[in-house]
Amino acid sequence: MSEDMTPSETTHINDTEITPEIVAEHGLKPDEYEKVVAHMGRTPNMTELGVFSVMWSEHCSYKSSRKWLKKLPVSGPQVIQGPGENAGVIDIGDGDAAVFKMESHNHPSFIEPYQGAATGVGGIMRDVFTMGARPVANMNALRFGDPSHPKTRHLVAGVVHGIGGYGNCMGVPTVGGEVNFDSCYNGNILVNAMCVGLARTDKIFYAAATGIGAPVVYVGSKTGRDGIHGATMASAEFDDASEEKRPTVQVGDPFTEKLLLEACQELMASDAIIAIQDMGAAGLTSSSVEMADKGGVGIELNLDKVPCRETHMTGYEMLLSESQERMLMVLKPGREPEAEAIFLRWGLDFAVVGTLTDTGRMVVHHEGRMIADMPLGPLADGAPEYDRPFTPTPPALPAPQIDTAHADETDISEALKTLMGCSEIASRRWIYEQYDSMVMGDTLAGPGGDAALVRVHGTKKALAISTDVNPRYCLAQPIEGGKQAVAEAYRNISATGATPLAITNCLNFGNPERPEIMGQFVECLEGMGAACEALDFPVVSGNVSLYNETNGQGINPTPAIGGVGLIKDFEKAVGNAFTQADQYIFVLGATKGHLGCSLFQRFVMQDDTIYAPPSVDLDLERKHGEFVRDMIDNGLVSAVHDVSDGGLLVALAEMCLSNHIGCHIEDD
Amino acid sequence: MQASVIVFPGSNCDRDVAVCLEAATGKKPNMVWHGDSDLPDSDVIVLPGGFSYGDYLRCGSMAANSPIMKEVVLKAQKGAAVLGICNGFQVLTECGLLPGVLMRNAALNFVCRNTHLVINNNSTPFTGQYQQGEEVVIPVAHNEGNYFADDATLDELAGEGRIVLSYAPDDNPNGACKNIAGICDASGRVLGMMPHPERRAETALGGEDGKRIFTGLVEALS
Amino acid sequence: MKATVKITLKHGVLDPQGKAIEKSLGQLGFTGVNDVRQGKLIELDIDADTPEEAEKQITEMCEKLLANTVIENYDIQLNPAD
Amino acid sequence: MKATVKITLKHGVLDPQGKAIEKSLGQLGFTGVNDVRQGKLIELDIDADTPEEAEKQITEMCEKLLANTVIENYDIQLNPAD
Repeated sequence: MSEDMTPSETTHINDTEITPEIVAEHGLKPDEYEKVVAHMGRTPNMTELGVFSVMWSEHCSYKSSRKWLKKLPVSGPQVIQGPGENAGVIDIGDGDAAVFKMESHNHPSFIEPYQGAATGVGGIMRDVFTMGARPVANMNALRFGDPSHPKTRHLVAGVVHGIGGYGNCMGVPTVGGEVNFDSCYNGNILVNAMCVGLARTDKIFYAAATGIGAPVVYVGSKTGRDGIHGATMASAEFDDASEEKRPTVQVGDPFTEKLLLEACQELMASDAIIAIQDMGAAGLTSSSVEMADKGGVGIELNLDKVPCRETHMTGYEMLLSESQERMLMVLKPGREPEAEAIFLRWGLDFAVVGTLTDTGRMVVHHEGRMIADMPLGPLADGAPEYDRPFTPTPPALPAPQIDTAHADETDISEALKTLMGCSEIASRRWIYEQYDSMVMGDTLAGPGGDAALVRVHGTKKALAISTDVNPRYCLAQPIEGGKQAVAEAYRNISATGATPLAITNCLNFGNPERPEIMGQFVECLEGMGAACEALDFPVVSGNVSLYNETNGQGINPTPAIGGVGLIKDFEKAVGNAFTQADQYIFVLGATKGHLGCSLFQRFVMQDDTIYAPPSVDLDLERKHGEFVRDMIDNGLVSAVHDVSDGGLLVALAEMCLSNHIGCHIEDD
Repeated sequence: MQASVIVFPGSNCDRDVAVCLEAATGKKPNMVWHGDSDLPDSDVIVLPGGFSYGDYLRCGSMAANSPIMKEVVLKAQKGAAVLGICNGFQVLTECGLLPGVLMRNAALNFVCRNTHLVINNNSTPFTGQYQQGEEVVIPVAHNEGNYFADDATLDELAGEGRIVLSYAPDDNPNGACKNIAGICDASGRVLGMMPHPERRAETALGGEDGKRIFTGLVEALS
Repeated sequence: MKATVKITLKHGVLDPQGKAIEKSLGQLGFTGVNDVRQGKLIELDIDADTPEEAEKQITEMCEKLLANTVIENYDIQLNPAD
Repeated sequence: MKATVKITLKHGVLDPQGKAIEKSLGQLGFTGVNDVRQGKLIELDIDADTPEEAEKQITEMCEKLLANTVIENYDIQLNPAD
């Protein structure tokens, strides 16, 4: 929002004339603006335009992806709450529930890596604890540009420090994740943060606000001008001018979030809360619109009551601010004093900023003037649902067979050394040792395994968590790539002995207005859907991040999958390292020597051509998963490792390295 | 034996240490809020790990000024044992119960990994169940564990056997002088240590080398 | 030549440290204190023939490493005498 | 009244940050830089009738909280004008 927007004493921001330039600056296309005028029945004022622009942004409305997201399987006996709430909820038995979601903070992290990553972690944890769960494990999936690119080193250091700085202070263990380097991310890094929490199935809190006249309460930090237009920026393409952007990046305060978590948990023990939602992208606007719309009621806000950190903030700025560590709640009438006492004890702001009404509209007052009056339905669901044109990715060429007849030992050992030292396989210890992976005393298997194992406190149960995708497979063959991403999460979780239950995802893609990119999105989703169906592994939450493109060059399609599973007795779980000598090693599944999109092709053969990746046989994936889980359950195996990046030889090397136990391989 | 755990805003290892204390003593420890000024009689007071006040300004600087700390200092002077783990150790140096200061790690990164430690003094109430000179594995997790004190203080600590725990020479995670991982006061009843014994008190979590700090306390103070 | 670089957060950028210090001072009984902001102070010694040369080099150091120019301002003071 | 408190490490006290910054500046090609020391800068606004009163209060704040007088020096600058 440019400088001249700040009002002098006389003119109010709503007196600004709405010009096509202002509409464009708000990220709305002309036809979208016409729809706004139609819904309003008049020209919107500046504040109303701002509210529509964030609610109809790609980030909040999913307008380019909604049509296809509906096709993903989202139900199953284990699913308590699927997509649509702040996080997904699954039943893990004995009245316990796992609550989890994954969210992307790609654009802010490119502009300011530390704060971008930190606020990404802070935001995803709020999504989980707003549902009434206590966060028990964090993971992150990071993609950076080529290691030799001048910005990569600075971005990696900033992002890792940001994730550690926030997560460690919150006292939630960071138990794993993945990091990849590829030149397609040079101008567009990906920072996807995942959080898993635990709750009781009879104590889940939802966003639907009901009860006309009930008080709407603001809790947490004060409001500043952080991240205004963060929501629209999240899906705005980057051009070189983005460097001069006013510091709109939000700044995180993990200490305040820790207080907010404890205060919310304390209040949630009572029955004072009707509905609660965290203020994420589009802050006060998205939380109040979504809560009221889901509850089928209206909402009236008085911004004079909003605690502000900066002076002379306009209503426009307060509604769009993305200051961190804030929540919006609807309380049962009369329970405000009880709630206020808890938040004051934890040193947090608490203010009644409005009430629920029966008008089905959002009405906002500021400094004695009504500055916005909008219909809730169109705000929440009125964004156009685009059926964007797409062109399928043409089938990739099969990889040429290489002459293996003359390969001798030195070729094999040299190839192994190259792979073990390449950017995709080399040890990530220097990263994950900057994260506290042990706090809360329940981390049974931390970073470095196929899947992390986190005990359900005080029980024999443990959650298995894994993040996976191979973007090059998705670039070559989006359908197979989508299947492979879900199948790999399924394999990694099964490798510990846990039963895969459900997934969340971060769908990172380029500009959907380019047919070939939209084609990648449609086909990746088709593959993901097929795998979720075949493996009984439904989607319960997720996020879409589009327009990941700089100067016209888009990223590889990266549908990052976050899988969660359960093992009923963690004593039976196995790791991926050999535990003792004199044991036999088995390979499950046929080895067909497939080199398309392999690291061998990329790093040993130095060939970046995009050949067809290995195809995924979902029935076989399911059979292998069930077989491996049975073997582990019967205590017949001591270690299991998923064969993925780098293939069989790398998998064997990784199994040897952890406990320094060698192996003898015969090729018959 | 009755234990109390002080909870500062931003502490996050309070529950972990309470689990170990309950396992060792068979009783739930008192969880005492930093804002309270009355501290129930306790045989041992534990200042847990975490990011009290977000570690802002200096780790432990604000926690050291909270009302409850006056009580902790009083009880310590009257002979109660005090155990400061990680952030707790930083609070003990800030409030003057222990000398020196914990500076930023030499490599400027947060470090969370197992470390090899040597028990240099097994005659304190905390280390009675270890062998003199025994090497154990206990994890660390901190950003400011780089212990520093002037030479006179270092010599005094070494001379009086008050460097209770030190990192194995080749395994110093933060650059601390004399590889110091944990020191005690002149009475031996106030111990500050950067490693987290509560994170290594269960085979499911990798090992039990830290457990004997807690069981040792029960034996020494019951 | 001695130089001092003051690095402070840009106006409007949230300062969690300042906020926590202000609250703690209040609890210690220091009323009437507000707008507490914490910044960094970097002192260094630089071999440069002229103050202008020193200023140019230090500015480049700030842009490249010492300051995070997205959210921080920097101010360079030279003490050519010592 | 505005005030600035400079908190610097006493001579001889280990300064990990300063050492690390000096090393990275070298790696970035800035030769001729040494004795890099990093300290803290705390800016605040205080209601005090006179500069002396302000100085007294801020000194007490430094002694009690803002500085660890075992290893740090503090220097108070008042700007009574604004």
